[in-house]
Amino acid sequence: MSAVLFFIASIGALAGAIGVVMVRNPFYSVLSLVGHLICLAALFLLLRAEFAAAAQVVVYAGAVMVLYVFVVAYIGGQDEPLSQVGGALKVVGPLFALALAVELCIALLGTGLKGISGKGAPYVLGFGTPKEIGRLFLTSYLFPFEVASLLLLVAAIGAVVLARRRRGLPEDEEDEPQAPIIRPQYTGTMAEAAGVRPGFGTDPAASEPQRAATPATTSEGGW
Amino acid sequence: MPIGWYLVVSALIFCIGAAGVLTRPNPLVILLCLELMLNAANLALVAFSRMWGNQAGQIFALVVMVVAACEVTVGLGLIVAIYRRHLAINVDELNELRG
Amino acid sequence: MTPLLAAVGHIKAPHIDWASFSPLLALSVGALVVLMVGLLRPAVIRAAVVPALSVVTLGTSLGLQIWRFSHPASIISGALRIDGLALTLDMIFTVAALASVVISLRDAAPESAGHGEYHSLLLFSVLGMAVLVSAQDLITLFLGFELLSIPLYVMCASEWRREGSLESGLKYLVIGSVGSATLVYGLALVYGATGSTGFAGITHALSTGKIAGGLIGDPMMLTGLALVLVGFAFKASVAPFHQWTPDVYEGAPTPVTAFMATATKAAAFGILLRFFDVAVFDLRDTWAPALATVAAITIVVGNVGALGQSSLKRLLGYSSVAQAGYMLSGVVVATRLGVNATVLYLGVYLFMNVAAFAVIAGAQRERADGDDLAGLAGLGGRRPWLAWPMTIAMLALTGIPGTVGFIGKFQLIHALVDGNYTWLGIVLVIGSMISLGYYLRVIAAMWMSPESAASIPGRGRLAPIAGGSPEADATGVSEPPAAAAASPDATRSGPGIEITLVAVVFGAASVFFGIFPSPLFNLAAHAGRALGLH
Amino acid sequence: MSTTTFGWLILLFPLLGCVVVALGFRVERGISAGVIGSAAIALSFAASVGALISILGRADSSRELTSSLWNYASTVGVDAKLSILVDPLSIFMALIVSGVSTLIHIYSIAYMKSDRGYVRFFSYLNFFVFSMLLLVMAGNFLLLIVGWAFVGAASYLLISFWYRRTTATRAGLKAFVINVVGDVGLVLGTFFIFRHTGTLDFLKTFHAVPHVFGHNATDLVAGCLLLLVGAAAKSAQVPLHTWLPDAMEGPTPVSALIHAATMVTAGVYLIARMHPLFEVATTAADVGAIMGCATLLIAATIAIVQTDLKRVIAYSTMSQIGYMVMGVSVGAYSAGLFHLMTHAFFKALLFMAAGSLISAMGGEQSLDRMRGFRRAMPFTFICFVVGGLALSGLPPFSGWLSKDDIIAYLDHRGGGFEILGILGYVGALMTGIYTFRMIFRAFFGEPCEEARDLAQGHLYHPESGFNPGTGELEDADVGFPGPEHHIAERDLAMKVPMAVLGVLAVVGGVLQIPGVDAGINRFLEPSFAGSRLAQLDPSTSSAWIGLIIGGLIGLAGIGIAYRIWIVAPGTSARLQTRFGALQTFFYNKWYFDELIDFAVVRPSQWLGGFTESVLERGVIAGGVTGGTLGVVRAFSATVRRLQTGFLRYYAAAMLIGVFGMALYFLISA
Amino acid sequence: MSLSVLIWLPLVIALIGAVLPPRIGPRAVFVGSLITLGVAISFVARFTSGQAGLQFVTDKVWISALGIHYKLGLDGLNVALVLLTTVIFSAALLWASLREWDRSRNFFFQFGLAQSAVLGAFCSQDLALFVAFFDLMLIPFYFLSGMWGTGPDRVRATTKLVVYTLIGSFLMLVAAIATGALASSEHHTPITFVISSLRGLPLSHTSQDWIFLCFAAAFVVKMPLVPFHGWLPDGYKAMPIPAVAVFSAILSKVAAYGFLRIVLPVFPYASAHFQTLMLVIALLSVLWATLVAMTTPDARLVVAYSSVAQLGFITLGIFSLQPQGAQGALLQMLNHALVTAPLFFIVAALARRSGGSEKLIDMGGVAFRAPVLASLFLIVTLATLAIPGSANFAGEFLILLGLFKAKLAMAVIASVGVVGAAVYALRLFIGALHNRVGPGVRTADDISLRDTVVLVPVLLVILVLAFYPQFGLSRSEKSVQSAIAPARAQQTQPATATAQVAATP
Repeated sequence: MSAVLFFIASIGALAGAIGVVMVRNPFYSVLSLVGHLICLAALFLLLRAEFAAAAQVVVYAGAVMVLYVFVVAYIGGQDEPLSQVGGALKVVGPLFALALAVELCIALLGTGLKGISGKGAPYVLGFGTPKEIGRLFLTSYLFPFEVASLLLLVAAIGAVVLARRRRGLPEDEEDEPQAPIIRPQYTGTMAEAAGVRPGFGTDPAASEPQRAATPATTSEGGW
Repeated sequence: MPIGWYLVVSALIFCIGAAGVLTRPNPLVILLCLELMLNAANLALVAFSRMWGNQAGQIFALVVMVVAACEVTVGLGLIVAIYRRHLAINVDELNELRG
Repeated sequence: MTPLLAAVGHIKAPHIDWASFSPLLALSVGALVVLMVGLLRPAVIRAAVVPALSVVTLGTSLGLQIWRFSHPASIISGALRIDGLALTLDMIFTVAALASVVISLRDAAPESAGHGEYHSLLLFSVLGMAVLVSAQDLITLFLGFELLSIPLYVMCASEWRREGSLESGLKYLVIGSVGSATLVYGLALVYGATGSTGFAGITHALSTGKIAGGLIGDPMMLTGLALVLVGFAFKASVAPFHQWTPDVYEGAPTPVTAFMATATKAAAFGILLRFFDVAVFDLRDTWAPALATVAAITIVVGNVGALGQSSLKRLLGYSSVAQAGYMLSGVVVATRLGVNATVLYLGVYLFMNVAAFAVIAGAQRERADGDDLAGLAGLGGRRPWLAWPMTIAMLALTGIPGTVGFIGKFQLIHALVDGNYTWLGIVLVIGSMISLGYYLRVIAAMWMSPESAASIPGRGRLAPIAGGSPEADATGVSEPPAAAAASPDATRSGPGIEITLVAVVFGAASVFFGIFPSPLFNLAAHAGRALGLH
Repeated sequence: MSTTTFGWLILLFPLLGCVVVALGFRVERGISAGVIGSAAIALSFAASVGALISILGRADSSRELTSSLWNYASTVGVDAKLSILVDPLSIFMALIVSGVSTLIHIYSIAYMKSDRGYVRFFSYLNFFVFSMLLLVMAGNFLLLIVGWAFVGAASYLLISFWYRRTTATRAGLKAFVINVVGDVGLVLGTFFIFRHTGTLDFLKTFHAVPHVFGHNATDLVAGCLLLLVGAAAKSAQVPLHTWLPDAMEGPTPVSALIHAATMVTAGVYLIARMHPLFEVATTAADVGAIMGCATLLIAATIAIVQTDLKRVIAYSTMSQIGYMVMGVSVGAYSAGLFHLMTHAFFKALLFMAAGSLISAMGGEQSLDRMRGFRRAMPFTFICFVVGGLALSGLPPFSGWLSKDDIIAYLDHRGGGFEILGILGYVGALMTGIYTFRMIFRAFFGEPCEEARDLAQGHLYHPESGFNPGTGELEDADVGFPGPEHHIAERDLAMKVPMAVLGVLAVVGGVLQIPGVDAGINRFLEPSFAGSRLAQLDPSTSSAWIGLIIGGLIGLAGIGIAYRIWIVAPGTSARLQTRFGALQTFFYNKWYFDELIDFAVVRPSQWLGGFTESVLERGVIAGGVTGGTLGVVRAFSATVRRLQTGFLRYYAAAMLIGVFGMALYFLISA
Repeated sequence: MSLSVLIWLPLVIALIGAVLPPRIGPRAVFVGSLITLGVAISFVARFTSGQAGLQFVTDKVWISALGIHYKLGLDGLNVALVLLTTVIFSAALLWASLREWDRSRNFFFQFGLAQSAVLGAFCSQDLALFVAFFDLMLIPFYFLSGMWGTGPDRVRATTKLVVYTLIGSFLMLVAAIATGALASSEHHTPITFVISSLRGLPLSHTSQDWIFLCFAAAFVVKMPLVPFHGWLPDGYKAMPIPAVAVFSAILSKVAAYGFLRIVLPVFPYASAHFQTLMLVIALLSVLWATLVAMTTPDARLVVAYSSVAQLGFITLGIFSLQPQGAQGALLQMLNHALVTAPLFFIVAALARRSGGSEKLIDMGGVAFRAPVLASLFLIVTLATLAIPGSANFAGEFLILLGLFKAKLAMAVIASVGVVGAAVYALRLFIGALHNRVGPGVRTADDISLRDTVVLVPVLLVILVLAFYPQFGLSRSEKSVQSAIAPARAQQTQPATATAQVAATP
């Protein structure tokens, strides 16, 4: 029974993972990940990690993925264009991943640990239950628990700093004047040296009006 | 099922995630792939936890979930900021810094 | 309600040694206070009180670190070990953060990110570093690792008006997350192989061997080690995991780069020392050659990469890669001397790099191309108080006697020779030879070339732009931006007294400790003793 | 005053003279510099005489005196003190050097009067005399080498005295470099000897040599041969002689000083001084004798065909030095030194006369242009003839007694040395020919234009100065004897020294006449006391037989010259067409210059160019420096190209790193 | 008075000079250098000859963790060199203080730093301290050359110079640390870098070999010897005259001194082992540099390459491993310094007359109008070509004698260099002063007073030394013998070993 469940769940998890990678539309990628996470939760359950499984479904597949969906919706979940660079990576990347997988499997299965071929340690009552986990979090792992809370706070601050709405801006026409690094010509920026993408102000004539225009725009914007 | 099988699955998920990071130019999807890699680690942790009969692995897995959430939050915040700056949501076009 | 209380009742909370914990506590409390104060409305509070509070926090923490210096302790269920190594490195983080706070006093980054947020992130990052280097447990380690990284991702991108800043933030985030994922997978394997998340447990498992034949040659353990190594190496900018470094250093706001370059590196090496030289010391015969090879590659790659750069921050990014290679060699030998040398070099590195980055920040205030070599032309004549610290910093990074850099290299090579890694010592000096090619260019630009004609007014203190910072939003119509742009000291301000001060202090320290290095040696020796190596 | 004090004084005066003249260059007007310089040398001569008297008052056995002032470079087993050796040999040399030099100085007072480098000239001249005296007074090898090299330096300065002439500077450089070769030979020779004796001091060395060296010991022979290199370079012996003819670029008094009294005799002195060594290293001595013989013949053949008046005399000097070297090499020390003395007299005389003649010609030195000066310059003519007769070895002139003394000794010594003696006679014949070729061509026959002018009381003035060597316009700025001529007929300061020398050339031989007296021999005896060869004196009768043969041969030489250039004036042209190849060969000085040029100068120039352009620029700057730089740069470019700025590449690099790292750990597992 | 006073005085004076107004600062620095000179003289006067040990020792622990001492001392090896350093620096500073310099306070500060570093290198008796001073002394020259140098390419050239020489120095750093570390581990003693202690702790042969090569790399690059002289032509061309004079005169000597002070006593086995290698390199330098000096069209480079040749001779003397050779080398260090510095000043004076050009082809013919200059130049030229009678010859004589005793054939080949020296020295003299007036010559006035006051004192020293070279020898005799004794013992050991074998049956 558990074997069947294992196979179903793991095939689901792998399929979800592949879906995340292969699907062109980010929206479907997110949905695919949700599927993957739920299958993973099933695997957790098989491994007697009840609390982890629950957290996985509730917090992860639930809350975090919703955030994803919102962002995808915000920036538009269009299909990504065919990339002009990194063509080689499209082929080589998966091959590498495959090689790495083989390597990891050799490492995991080649170990001398006997437990690897067993079904795990004898089941102890309460293993993986919220109560046990909670107790650990308040005793042995009190410090990580507290730090994790700080970490979440940091992430929240970070999100605020990065994505906070700037007041008075029309939503779609936000065009912040950036403070450009106007470099005189031939100062040897790498972009210039590479000749691929001339940076700002490589042409002084072109950059001059832009500079002059910058304060004017800001004052007229009436922010 | 022997623990080894779980570990193999986790290794495969890890590598699928890695392949995704390498092949997808959309930062959103890259973040998703990173989630995959972290989840692979979670699976391994939970499996080991079961193997040793030791709940530290589960604690670790929960911590990793927290971390994953934090990374996602910040990552999405960055993507939004980039979007607001009207820059392409494409890591292949963010290469002013190089050399 | 009652069952819950009952449940809580029979959980015995671990004993907390508040005294030993106080340096960390000060940081976290300070960070929260700074965050809260940053929400207050008056602009002066944000621009002046917040940095002041940050300084107070850091100063308090520093004082507490010094207080606890000779009282090593394991606290909170053995999650942390506050010992000589941790405290020495904590001092480095704190000093780096102090310098960064001072440099960013009038910088664009805190204004666009919001002072409270910016400074609390900085403090949280310091806290993360402190947690990381004190960690005695894989979980704490990972959390510390993330607590130091995530604020930095945000801070890199905090100057969100600049494309480069955002780009660097995203790059750092993605590559950093790949590194984290690798690390955590590696930690999982280590946990799987040893069945323990505590360092003591790992060491015990390695030495006793819970399975037949021991874990010394176990593929799972070793692969886990490899992945962990990659995670740390990424953070320490070790080649081939260094590629984010130049890009992020260049793109990030200069005060953040200064902090990142010095403190992050110290944190990464702190945990490298703890993990490799203590937890998995028994596998030394396996990892040492790998680490040595990686160190050699890093030294060469970092130094040759820096050669043709024109952006100073990028140049210093590559240079930091090279320096990481130097320091890694101290880890390789896995002797007390090696630990001493690495810690010493971390301290030394702090002085040299903060001086250099402070000068860059100053130059950027003055000219928009202050980060560029061409922008430094004629600095010697124009701003000797910036040019001299930069010169000293460059000479020190090269390893010229009379500066701390010489002392640092001396001790590293000593450790290498002593640990039978003389060849790595030779690679180290070959790297130093190559490094002359770019450090001297910086000096030459300052002293030996005339000021370039096209001088561009610097960013100076940016006029508040709506949406750019909370106070602009709050006051609605504050001062007209045009007027701010017109006032001369706003557009073409000097480098600022505080930046000059930082540059001069750290430059002078680079010389002073180069001539009287004994305090540094004592600190490093303290750190070395903490690990109990031979 | 003690003898050694005189010895130091001999050295002090010229040095003082040199310094005083040089330092006072701004205040010395007129001939004051010349007077000071001459007085210094005269004082030195007086000191020499004082030393002579003082040493004659001592017993024979105590006539070798050393005196040292301070440690010069004494360290770790090297005993180099600032010490002089005063013995009959050094006093003899000092007398000749200071005496003849005094006369030359006096001559120069007038001769150089119109030269704008007057002060410099006397300073150099004094320095030269100081150097030469240092050379002969030196009491150890190191000081000998010092004197040796100073002489070379002084000769360089004097040869390129008119330094705006490229020919002069080139000749000076050549002289100096060849002299340095000699110095090096001397140094290395010293090393060979020092290695075994462990001392640089002469007397100690001489005492040690018979004990530490076996007969013809390899190191000693090598050392002596290297000393011979030094001697050859200084005394213009084949093959290191090529500088001497070129040295005629210097003012005529310089030629007189270098080629008569001082510099070139240094080699002879050296061999005589080192006789205890050479007598043990007989092979080296034989080489010296053969070298001398070869030089005397080669130089004589060249002298016969040269047309430059001073060069003829120069080659004759070489030839005569050849006699001396031959003499002192085989053991005829007193004879060789005797010839050295008489040669100093008559050769100085000849040069002075030639200088006078050249002045009259307005700087022209070619014999082809001179003719018939007999009536216009009677005093010069007489001096020239006296010198010529002495040189040719005609009885009863001094040269006759001295030169044939050497040959007589050769014949007497036997053992194959007779061959050298016979060759010496061949040389004597040629000496007669070339000497009187010169006299007959310059003084006899129809007077040339300049001679006619002079006879009428005018002086010929050349239109503008051209360098006779290159034909380029002279740079008149620095001055030459210039349009104002100084000829013996008009300047008492020139006439007096010439007269004195003329007398000495005639009567100088009385010091040593076989069977009558042996003044030189007896005086020098203490210096050669330990010598086996010095005791080997030819009997009076055999000496006289040799003298008579020599006199006859000299006469024959003069006769031949008379036949060719007076009786049948076209003969020389006929001979030239008949022996054209030989004449060209001789005229081109046996192609020694070309040989050296080909074998030494060109290769080193080529090598220099090669080193500079190929090795220096190509290998060092291009290869080593540039190559290293190139590798580093290429590496740098690679690293920076890999830094594409694309996030996904970075991630890929990282995963490759993960893969590699894991692979390594797996393999080591 | 301790040696620290001597070492740090120049730096202190330079710092004082840097705060004085630009008009009097330079002069103050020059006067200060005279004070330093006086201090040096007082040390030389109080120095007791005839003993090998150190005198005026200052010994303090500098870095206790590493066993590094701040140990200074004078013995026969360095006493004369210290005096020499102060003399040459005074001359260079006098030369410099009589001219106008842009940013002059910085200029003189760099000079003071350089002097302190050089004196420190000469006096230090601790390996690590020596290495520190050795590297440090280069840095002021980077600034001097880059900021006040000549030619458009000066920054590149001076970078090349610094990189080249620091490459050697860094290798030496490794070697020095290895010396201390290995000596302590091989003999189980606490780590020390004090040279006298290290002499008592000989390293294993393999360690000595590679350490020797690293030290040698540092020293031969600094001197420089062929083929490690790639920085020389450009570097010398780029430096301002007082800097190049000091660099060529003094800094190259520190390297040669390093052989005597450190390499021979501390690594005797390797010194004997690599004797032939070092001699071949030195010989190659002599011949190569001589050939280039004979051909190069640039007056300054003639002097530069002549230095290379001279340092080749010095190295020959040192690695003859004979007391005479080493003594000669030490004497020659003094002589060469005293000769080469005035030569650079003279080249500058000549270049001023030929419109700034330092090409020989532009010079010539000024001797007549400039008799004093010509006379001074003549004396220097003759000393340069080591005419017997000059102290240079005494040095060369001893060097060749030592070499002759060690390797006869090499002495013979080396003597070719003596002849070559005559050629290039006279070529320079003739080309600059004689022959026709050069096409570039603008003025032919005689030497100016400000050149005279620099040249004449130095020339007087040359002349005095010519009469009394013993000055440079008597103090050093014992120290030199003690310095080379270990290496000599290594050399003779095989011989005695075989002798013992022969004697036992």
